Amino acid sequence: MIDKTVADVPAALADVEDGATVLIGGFGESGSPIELIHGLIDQGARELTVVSNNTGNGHVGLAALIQAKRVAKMVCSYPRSSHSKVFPELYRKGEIELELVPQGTLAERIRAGGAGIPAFFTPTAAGTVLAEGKEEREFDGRRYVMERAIRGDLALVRAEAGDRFGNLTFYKAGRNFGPIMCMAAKCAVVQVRRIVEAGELDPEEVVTPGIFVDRVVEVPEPAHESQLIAQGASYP
Amino acid sequence: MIDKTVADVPAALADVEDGATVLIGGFGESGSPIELIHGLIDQGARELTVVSNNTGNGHVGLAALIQAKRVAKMVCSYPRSSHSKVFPELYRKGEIELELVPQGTLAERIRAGGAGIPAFFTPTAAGTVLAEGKEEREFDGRRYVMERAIRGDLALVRAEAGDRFGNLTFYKAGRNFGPIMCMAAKCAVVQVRRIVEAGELDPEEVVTPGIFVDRVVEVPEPAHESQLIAQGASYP
Amino acid sequence: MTERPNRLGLSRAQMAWRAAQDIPDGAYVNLGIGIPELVAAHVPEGREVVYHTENGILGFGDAPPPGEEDPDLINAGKKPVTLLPGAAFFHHADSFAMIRGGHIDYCILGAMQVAANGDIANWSTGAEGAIPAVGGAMDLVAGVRHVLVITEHTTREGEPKLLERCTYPLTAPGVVSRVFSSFGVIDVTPEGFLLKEIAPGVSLDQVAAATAAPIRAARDLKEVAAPAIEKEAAGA
Amino acid sequence: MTERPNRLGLSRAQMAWRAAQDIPDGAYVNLGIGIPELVAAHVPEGREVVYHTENGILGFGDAPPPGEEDPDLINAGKKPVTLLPGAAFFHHADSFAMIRGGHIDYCILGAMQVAANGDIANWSTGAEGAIPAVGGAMDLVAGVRHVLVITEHTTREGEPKLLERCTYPLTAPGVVSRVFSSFGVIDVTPEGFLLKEIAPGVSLDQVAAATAAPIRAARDLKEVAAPAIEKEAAGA
Repeated sequence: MIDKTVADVPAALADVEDGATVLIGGFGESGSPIELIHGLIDQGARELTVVSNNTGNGHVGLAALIQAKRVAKMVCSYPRSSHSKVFPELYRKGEIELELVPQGTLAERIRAGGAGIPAFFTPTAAGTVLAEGKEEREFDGRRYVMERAIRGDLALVRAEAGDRFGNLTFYKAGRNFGPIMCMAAKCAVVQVRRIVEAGELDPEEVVTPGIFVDRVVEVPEPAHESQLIAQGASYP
Repeated sequence: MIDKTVADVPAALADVEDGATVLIGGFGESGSPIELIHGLIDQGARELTVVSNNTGNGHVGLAALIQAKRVAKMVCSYPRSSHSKVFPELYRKGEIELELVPQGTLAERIRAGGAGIPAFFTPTAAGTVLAEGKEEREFDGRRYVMERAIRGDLALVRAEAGDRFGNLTFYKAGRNFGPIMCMAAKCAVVQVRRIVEAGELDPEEVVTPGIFVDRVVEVPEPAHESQLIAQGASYP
Repeated sequence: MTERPNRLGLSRAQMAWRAAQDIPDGAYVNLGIGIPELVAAHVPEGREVVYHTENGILGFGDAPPPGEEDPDLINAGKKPVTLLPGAAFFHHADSFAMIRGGHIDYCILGAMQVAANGDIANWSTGAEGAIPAVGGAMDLVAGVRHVLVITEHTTREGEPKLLERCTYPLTAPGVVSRVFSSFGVIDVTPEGFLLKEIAPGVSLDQVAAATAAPIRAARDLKEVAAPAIEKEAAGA
Repeated sequence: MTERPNRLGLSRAQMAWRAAQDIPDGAYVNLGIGIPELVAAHVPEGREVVYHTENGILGFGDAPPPGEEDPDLINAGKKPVTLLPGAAFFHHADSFAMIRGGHIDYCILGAMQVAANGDIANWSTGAEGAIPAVGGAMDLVAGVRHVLVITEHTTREGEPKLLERCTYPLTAPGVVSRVFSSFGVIDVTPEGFLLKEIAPGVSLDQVAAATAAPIRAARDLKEVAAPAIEKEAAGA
């Protein structure tokens, strides 16, 4: 019998290796799988390449992972924000590498990784410094940049409901990078608010079919990053 | 006020021009927008390029459009089937052009057209006759073929429910090419079984957001192609 | 973000009001962070506009009442929003397919610099030691049909922001069609900047002096008809 | 599709049975049209397999009782199916992302020819005047992790189907890992065909004579342990 549900966060992350590429969902705190990120801190893997839209806030979640010096390289579109202190400090000291990618190109590269497309052309960034060193090419009189797919060893994603097959629904704009990151990772680990029985999710309303998901762990009351930050929390 | 609903099929198709590229949804009869296709026959546009997975069956729907000599070129993956007589006959006589595209490449080219990606690389067809004349390229030791996006002037799609914004849900596997064809057409015309009030569709369950849709026409009881064929029907 | 003292020309709210007059009924619009966010409040009555945000919502509305914020219902500026009837959620690759694929009609953005050839710089000053961050800016300006800029006519230090050529790293070349500045409405034409409307109390000489590129006055130059608008709340 | 009279070796149902033994618990599987469709009925009890069909379903089951067919609930062979708990619908681009992206574990296909280097030809004889049709065949063999073939060992006319090199146009080069033929189980190895199991009543000489390429017998060559299976209904 197929059963992708796992008992708890440590069981979901026991085998992460040093040097892994980790796709982490979320747009700021929205959709951020904060319990899984904390689980990854506990698990201890190092020298990670993390692909995520931002670099975390305060001293919890992704910022805490970076602060714990587990991340060698960030691939993201927007590495600073009002509550983001950890990444900028390490970056200025030269202790973390940054690959800056326009947000839509980041999303498309991840989707391409999941869809077996090794490279594609996009108008985004053509004629800018972010296209430097990349192949540019004209189609029908317009310039485009060739971008390569991104794949991850691991994806950490937050969703709403999941079943034993790994079928997922999401919650509002928390969906953001979740579905495409599940597609693009060798092992997609998803924290859901509710594990439901097989058949409970309407096949019409499944957002991410279970084929893209490897492990589902229930976290009924995920923490809100902004609340933790307001409380001055840090992890661990 | 935004209102993409139109009164009837003729109103939805009044402005189709000769020479248009028309994306027609459906996988065989599943999801085939048969009333819209018949409307296009009535409307009279000629010299069409039709992009659709198949070439129709019997003498109704897409087969009837081809039989009426409105189609100069078919772009499809599987132009023959047990009930497909019209296309093979015209093709053998040299009266219709065929661009044969592997099914997944067809889907991806249409999706690329909708997503602003002019070209991408795929492993499908590399090293086969269907890659002849196309650019091939190696990434990480594997050969890929460069494929160009497909865009349409018009898409004809069948969906389940639609609202005045053009938001859509689909019915079972009738979904197939519908969502991506809506994305890739300048004017996406959709026949739905039910027009619903704005707000009636759960924002989580909208499959095609209205931004990809231009016209919605209600056809409460769409004909089943296979039933028409069993009855020996032909159109017009 | 408070209003500058003794400012010349239009207030921030008046700039937003003027930009809002250009948004037609039925448009799909993406509003940038800052002054552009004020535009929604000034769209003329009777026009229905659908707002898109990069993080996966179409059809959102104003901020919710205090206490009803949902961290998973936010815009790209990470501010809480509400949903309007007809809204839809989607993942990041679909969201940027809307942008890159030309489905969004208007984006209204702030800018550091706009050049007479339509180049825009709004993501980086190129300064040493700054944390580079691009977000969705490059995707928006490369993909959206009409790129409109709202900006003070000069920097806080009085330096021109409308230039012959941008000195900061580009967001995209040749994409801006119109600028709503504190001094008026400026079109980007093949012959460079064209002043279409001038702010009350501002002279042509003042416009020319504050613009580091030739700027012609339109033959039918008008005064901006902006109403007196109460100063918006700081940081609105 | 009826059984050949006086056939040598395994029946169609026995070939399907033998292939089914290779499908592990939890596998995602795409079954081609014809003999491969019979595989599902023979997967050993206790193993749960999720079936994928190109037209946008994961998790479908057997045909429905007569009268309960739904033209929008069909497989890629356009035959009616039912849904199992945990099923999901998705559009064509997502469906082929599953295929091309390596998410499907096994595809089991018929073939016209298989070569000792793993090349497969199963879409066209290259004959003049034939209507070319490829469907999803090229996407499947290029994208799915394990490509398995079920085929009679020779054509109806007794011509070998296992060859040194294919003479028909390729579906893809070098992708087949194992063939279940009426004469046994043949692996494609770097050294060519390797007979792992032989059908009861078939001699090594008969296999060699019916194979147009060198075929070695495995050191641990076994007899196929296929049970006597009642002949399946014609055209099942």
